[in-house]
Amino acid sequence: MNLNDVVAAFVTGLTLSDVVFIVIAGITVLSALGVVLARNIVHSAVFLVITFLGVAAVYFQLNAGFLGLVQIMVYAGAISVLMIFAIMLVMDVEPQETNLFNKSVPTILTGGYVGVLFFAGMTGAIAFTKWPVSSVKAGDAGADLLAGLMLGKYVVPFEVAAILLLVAVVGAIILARGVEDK
Amino acid sequence: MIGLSHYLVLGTMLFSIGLFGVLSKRNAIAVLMCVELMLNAVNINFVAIEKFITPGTGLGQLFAIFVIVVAAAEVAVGLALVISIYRQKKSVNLNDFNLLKW
Amino acid sequence: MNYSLLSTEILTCLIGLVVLIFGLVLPQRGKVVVGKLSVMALLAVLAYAILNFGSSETYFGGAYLVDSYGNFFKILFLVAALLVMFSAVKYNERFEERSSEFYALMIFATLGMMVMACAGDLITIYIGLELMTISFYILTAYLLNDGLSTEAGLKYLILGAVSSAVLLFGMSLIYAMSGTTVISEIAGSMTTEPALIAGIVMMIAGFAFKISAVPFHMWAPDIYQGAPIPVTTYLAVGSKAAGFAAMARVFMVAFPLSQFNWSLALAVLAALTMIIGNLIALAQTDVKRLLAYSSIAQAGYILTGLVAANVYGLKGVLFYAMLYVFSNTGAFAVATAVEVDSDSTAIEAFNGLSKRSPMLAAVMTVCLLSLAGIPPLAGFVGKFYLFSGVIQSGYLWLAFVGLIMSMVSVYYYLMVAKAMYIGEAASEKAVEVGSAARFAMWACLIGTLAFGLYPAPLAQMAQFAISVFF
Amino acid sequence: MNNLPLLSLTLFIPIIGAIFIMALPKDQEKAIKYIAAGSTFISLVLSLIVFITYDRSAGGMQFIENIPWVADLGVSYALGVDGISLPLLLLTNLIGFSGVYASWNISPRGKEFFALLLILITGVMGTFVTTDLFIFFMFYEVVVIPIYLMVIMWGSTKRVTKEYAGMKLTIYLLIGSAFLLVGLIALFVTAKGLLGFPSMDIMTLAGVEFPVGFQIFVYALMAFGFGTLLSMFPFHGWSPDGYAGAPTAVSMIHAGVLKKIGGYGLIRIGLFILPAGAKYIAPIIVILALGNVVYAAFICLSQKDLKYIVGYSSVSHMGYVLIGIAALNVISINGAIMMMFAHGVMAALFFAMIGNLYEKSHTRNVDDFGGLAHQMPRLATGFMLAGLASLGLPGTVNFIGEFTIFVGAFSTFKVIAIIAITGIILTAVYILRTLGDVLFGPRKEEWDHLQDLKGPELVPLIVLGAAILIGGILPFTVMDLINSGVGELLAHIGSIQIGGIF
Amino acid sequence: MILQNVLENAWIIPFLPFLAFALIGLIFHRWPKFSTAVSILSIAASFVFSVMVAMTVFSTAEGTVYEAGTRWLSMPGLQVDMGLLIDPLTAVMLLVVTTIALLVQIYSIGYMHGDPGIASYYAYQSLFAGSMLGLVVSNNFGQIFVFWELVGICSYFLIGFWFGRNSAKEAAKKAFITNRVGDFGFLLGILFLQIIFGTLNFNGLAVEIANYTNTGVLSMISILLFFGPIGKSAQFPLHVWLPDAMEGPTPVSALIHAATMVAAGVYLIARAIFIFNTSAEALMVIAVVGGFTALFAATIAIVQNDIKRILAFSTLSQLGYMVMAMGVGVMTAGMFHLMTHAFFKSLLFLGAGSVIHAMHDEQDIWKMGNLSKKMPITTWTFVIGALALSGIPPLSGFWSKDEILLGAFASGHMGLYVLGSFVAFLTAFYMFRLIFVAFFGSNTAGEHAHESPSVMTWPLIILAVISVFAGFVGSPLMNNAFGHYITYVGAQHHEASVSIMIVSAIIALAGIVLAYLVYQRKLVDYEAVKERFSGVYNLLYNKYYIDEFYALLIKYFVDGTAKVMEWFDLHVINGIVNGIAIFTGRAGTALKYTENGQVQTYALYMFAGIVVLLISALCAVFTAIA
Repeated sequence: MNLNDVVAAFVTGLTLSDVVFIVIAGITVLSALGVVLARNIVHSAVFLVITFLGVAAVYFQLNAGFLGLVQIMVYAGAISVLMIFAIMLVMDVEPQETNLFNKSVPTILTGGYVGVLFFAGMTGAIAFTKWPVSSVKAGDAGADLLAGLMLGKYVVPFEVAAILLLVAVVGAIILARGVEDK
Repeated sequence: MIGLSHYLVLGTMLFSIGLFGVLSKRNAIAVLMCVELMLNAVNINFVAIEKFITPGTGLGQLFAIFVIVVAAAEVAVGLALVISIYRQKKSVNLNDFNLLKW
Repeated sequence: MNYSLLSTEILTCLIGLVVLIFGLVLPQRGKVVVGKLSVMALLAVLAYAILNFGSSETYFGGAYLVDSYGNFFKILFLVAALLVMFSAVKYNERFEERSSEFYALMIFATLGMMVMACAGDLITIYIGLELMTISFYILTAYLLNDGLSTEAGLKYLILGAVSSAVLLFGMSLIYAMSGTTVISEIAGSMTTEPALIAGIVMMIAGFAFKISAVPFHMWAPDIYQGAPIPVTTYLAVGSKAAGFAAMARVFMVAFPLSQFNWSLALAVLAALTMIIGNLIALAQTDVKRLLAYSSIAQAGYILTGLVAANVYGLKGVLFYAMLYVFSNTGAFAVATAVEVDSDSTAIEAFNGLSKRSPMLAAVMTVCLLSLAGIPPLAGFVGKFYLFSGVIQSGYLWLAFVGLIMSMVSVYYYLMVAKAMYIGEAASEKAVEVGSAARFAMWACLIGTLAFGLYPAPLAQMAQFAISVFF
Repeated sequence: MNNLPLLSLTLFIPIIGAIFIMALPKDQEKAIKYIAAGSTFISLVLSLIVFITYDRSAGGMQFIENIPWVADLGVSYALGVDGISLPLLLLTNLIGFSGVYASWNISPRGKEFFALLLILITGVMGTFVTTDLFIFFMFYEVVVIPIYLMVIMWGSTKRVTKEYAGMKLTIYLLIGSAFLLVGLIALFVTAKGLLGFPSMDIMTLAGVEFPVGFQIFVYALMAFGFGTLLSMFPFHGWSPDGYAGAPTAVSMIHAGVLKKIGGYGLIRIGLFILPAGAKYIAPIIVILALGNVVYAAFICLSQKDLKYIVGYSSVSHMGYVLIGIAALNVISINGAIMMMFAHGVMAALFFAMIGNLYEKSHTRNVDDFGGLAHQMPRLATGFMLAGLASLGLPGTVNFIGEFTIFVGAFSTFKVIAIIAITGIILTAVYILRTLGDVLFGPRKEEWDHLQDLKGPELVPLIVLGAAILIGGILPFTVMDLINSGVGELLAHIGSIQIGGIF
Repeated sequence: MILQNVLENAWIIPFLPFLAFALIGLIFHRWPKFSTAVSILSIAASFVFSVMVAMTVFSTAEGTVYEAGTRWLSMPGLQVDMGLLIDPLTAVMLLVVTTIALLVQIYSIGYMHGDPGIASYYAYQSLFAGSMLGLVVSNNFGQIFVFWELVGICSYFLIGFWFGRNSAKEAAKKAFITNRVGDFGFLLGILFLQIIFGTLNFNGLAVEIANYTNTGVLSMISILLFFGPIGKSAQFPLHVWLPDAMEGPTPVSALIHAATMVAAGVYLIARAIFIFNTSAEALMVIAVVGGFTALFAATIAIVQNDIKRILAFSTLSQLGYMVMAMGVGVMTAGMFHLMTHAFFKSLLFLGAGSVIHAMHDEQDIWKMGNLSKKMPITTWTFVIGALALSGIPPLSGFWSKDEILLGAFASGHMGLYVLGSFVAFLTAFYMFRLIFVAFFGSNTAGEHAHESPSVMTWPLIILAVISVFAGFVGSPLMNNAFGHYITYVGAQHHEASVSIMIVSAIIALAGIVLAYLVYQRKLVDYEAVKERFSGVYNLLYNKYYIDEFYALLIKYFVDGTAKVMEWFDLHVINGIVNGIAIFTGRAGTALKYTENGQVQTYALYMFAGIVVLLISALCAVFTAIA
């Protein structure tokens, strides 16, 4: 399937799930853009939450319900809150100028250019690839399956991830607490 | 007919947006947000790929979960860093952090 | 299945936890003791790892591999960690009550590296890598009231996170094309699909960031300069070696060259890395930063071994990685001592070092020359292996670039030597060095000389280690 | 009688001396000197024993030692000497021994100086006694760094700063060696392909039939690498500045033997392993060598600093060596090796004298001197001897070298040889001018305070002077030896017919 | 025992002086007396030996020839021996050299008395004699070249013996370098011989050349070889060193001019005559050069005022005679003249030395005068020498010079004959100009002069005697015994013709008479003549400005080139090297500023890298697919 077919698929009949996907995808992308473009960091944070929720919705649509929940809990829940806290802690200027673009315009332009190039190249790669799609139709891979993997084949990463979180916590505490300057 | 490639394109799009943000935003926290965007994009890839290529193995989701865990940890450390640097420089503006250069 | 072979990792992990816990409960005095104890324990682990060098086992359906290759790197990481800790004892005093956490984080970083080296699965690689990296984010910013350190930490975090995102994107595409994340199984389903190529390219980028190859090197100088010197040392020798360990395994096992000639891409990166690293190093005036650029260049040399992707090349990679631990740590150990002494690592701080403490000057000179690849020091033998491999696989031009640049590098290494030998010292009193640091320096000196004069044993180890690929 | 590893002893006794010296405390100036002198003396004696007991009728490699070192690189700690390397080994020890005495009054930091000096001597010796490519290259590069340190620590700043001189010398030689190393590695890898097993043994490699194109390529690299070391025009820039900046002993060893490693390498490695390449490149080398001889000789005419004069003159003399090597016949190569020996002794003596004079008068400018023969007759004798040797006077060993080279080169390329021979006139001119202006002419009062050579200062004059005269009056003592070696060489590469391509 | 087989042990002749040199140099140099004794004893022994050798050689009718050699420098394709070739030629040369060397050394006892450097003086003397003797007995070109150069360096040391004087320093340098120029050609000639014939041994070459036909090559070789004599025997373009060579002590001048240095060149031609004879062109060149030198030098000698200079130029012109003789094919005559000239020229120089000694280093003849009263022995021996030189029968010079003129005449070189005769006239003139002015002049400067000590006068007397009688051995009266013996390759002798003898005798007398009229009777005001032809006079007085020309050549050509090359080396070659270095450094500094501290710039570079890699890789793939 190549890009033309993609376009064609849009003009020809769209199933409901397709429409849903398009809607979700649209929301997600737009909110993501919002994150980037908003001049107020708080707005960005809000957009970010929306994006996370959109991604969660995508998961649901991909029959990854458990993951969707995790996404909502961890991202939309924990991380976003964390961000907001941080923002509150470091807010001292006018909210309107809290989230401006980089000073140097060339950086922004080249950055945009690079981003577009990346997108173009990657899309091309994706479009021209024959994906080894499997015909098997499987239902929602539930938490039990993942649990089995985590405690079975992937126990090492699992344990290491635990250590990683510990490290992160300790580190975050140390860094955030800081030391009294002498 | 929505297929794998659409999801991947979506992922790529999010990734690129996040990438653009990382390159262009001034506020350290915003940059962290954009990093999160990129990671989410990757997660979309994983989940979609599992759905379409290795259904029922849970591999992609597993990967995604690990990514989420790591992302959380990273955000925690990152924000701690931001706070700590803010404590010193009274600023979260990346343009101001250039003591180290050349 | 014989899980005893995992005990290296498990012990390391336990030591880390113990240090952490005791660090919380014990008073200030005790923490120092904890640090010392942890070092001793690590020594035991190292001994254990060396004893079990030969044994190998595959765990969890290839998700985790304990083989001679992994063991080699485990030993390497432990040696590096120990040398760094020894050389840093005096320096760490400035961490006061946080010193035990410092040790803990170092140990966890080591664990992450081990996992990377032994990982047989993309997920495992990723997690190990992140454990290592996140530990390093924290360690880099560990000088809390030092603006440079924190800034370095933030920069490292942002760039590191981005790079791991890139790596992940690549992994996702690989996973998509092969339907598996187990490295050894990926090889089977290799095609020349664009997406796969894109995946490989992005994985190259991801790893290239870890090993700080041009153009993904930009973070290294700043972070190396900003971070506490021990961390810098460990970043330079450990994190880089880990990157190579994982990268080599992935590319040698998962991506047969016949499918997509990634070695050409790597060759270009390697050439750029050697050239730019050395050229910029010429213009440095701060030894720490100079060593940062030099370590970028070194990464370029090691990368050539991977470009060669043959026996000599990979042997070179392992050999060089190991001797790099000794040489680079030696140089940094001296730099540490000097910074402790004069709170500066500017070249001027090294003036007249040979008069103040000849031993330090000697160690510095020898180690730097080894990095430059001057015989009879280890660096020469390493380069010989690397470039034998490179030429064998037909990249003559790369050999030219590498050797000429390594001769150019002599210039800035000798600049340091010059300062030490004819510079006018500010003070005549000797730089005081703790016994631990002294031990570390001797170890580095002897290692550098021994591997150069009698490379056979290390070469055989490397040979045995890479036998898993051929 | 080979049960005793003579070569290893010769090689490592200086190192042992160096270790002892490092162990000694700084203030033991005397002990340090004695150790240095003693160890070099032992090496000298040992190498003399080797020189005498070498079986010239048998020829070939003798005093062989061989210990496998790095299996997968085919490296083995292999020592051995033949007619080509033995004279140079002797030369090294002669100069090393006199070098110690020439720097008898070195200060400050005599400890470091003598330690480095001994390491340097070992490094140079190693290149001559080993028969293993890897070890050869190892020793070759070992010497570069000590020299740098010695130049910047004890060197002198005149037209250029010693830092500049040292760095220029070091980087120049290292860049040259980089090309060399590429060549060696390519050689090694290709040989491994052809042999099926890795080997660094020169003789084994010499047995390999490399494709001609490859030979040319690698020999070109070597010609550049070794040529740089041999200060082949136009890559000679390091040499005058380097010698000018270096302390006496370093100038002696550098001009005396270190340079010769280039010529030795070209013969031992270039000719043995890559005869076809050598044949192809020879004409180019000869043209450049012409540059050395005439161009450098002319420059000598306009120099005022004694060290620069000798520096450029050594460039000029190396031209003869290159011509001898490039002429590719038994006579010319004999001559080349003899010339290397001869020039080594001569240059060392010259630098020893200059160093001594500079140490006392703190100037090296010809115009400052005059009539020194009044105050310092012994020094004048030394200068005279070196000068006459340098202009190839019969009775000095240099004549033997030059004459032989001329005969050899003349049979291969007439015109070039003729142009090269004009060098003897130019040499006479600048040498006699310099000596005349320094030693002769009216007495100058300002130098009346200068002490003539005495005590240790005489050792270089005696040792090197004796070598010059003995070699010149009884040439067969050395030449037969060389010939035995070169005979082997030519027998080995007999396949290519003699002479460059014309 | 030695006496039995003299020839086998003839190597002792050169060896002894070398031994003396070594002994003095290493041991005796602290004790001048010892040194003197050692040196003189050694040369005396050599002299005795030479006599014995000569006796042995001439014992047979045609003269015995002995050759031997020991391997010195040898390798496949090149063999240089240290050898002995004893034949009449050698024998004569040995006699001449040892005799004069001995006398000169004895004479020096007086002349050098009180000089601080006596020891080294005698050391050099011994070395000089030894080298010359070694050259004489050589049996191959390699050996000859070796001793040839040694002779050169000895002259360097002796001319520059009083190195305190800048003039001496310069003269010595000039002598050696000028010789080097000659040796350059000589060496080339030797190399050609080696390459073409594969041997340097005279007998070997004689055989080879006998059946070698390419005369072109032979002419080239001959002319190249002739460069050597041009330098050593101070023939025309390279004569400049000889007049300056008198900066050395006068005995040294005697030695150089008579026995050792300059004789070597002529001897070489004689030795290698078998090569020169193969090429008429070469012989012609030699003859012309010789003749020209003879005339050229004689003209200069007329106007010189320095007693030693006059003698020096006369030597030049006499050497011209000898070379010319070789050229016109009467080698024997050349050698004959070499011998006789050796005796009377050394006599003249020693006499001059005695005068200078007496006049306290005054050398200008116009500041002398009327010495005949004060120092009779010197005067009369000097006159004898002058007569011999001028070729007044029956003194030795007459016979030898006559042989040469005869040769030139008989071999049809009419021009050279006339030239030679004219030179003979000039010779007589300037010699007696010298004598009349210096010894019989009215100038009373020589009042306080006094006769030299006997150690100096005896050699004069001995030499005077020899100068008188030495000629007879070669004279028709003894039907050219000399010529018969010396022949190296067949007799070259023309029937003596009385007419020529008479002519040359008359010419010589004419010269003397003219000198007498002008300088004694003062019939002509020579000052006026000088004024009249001041142009010519200056030209002659300044030796045709040849030295000045060479000086300019060196200054502007040689040193100029040197300066240019130095500039090139400093600014081009070093410039390039430094340029590369600087460029590298600058590049580093420039690249350094990409690290601008902005984390986002870093990220930008990263992604730029990724994108480039990605797109190029994809392009590669797509092209591969398409």
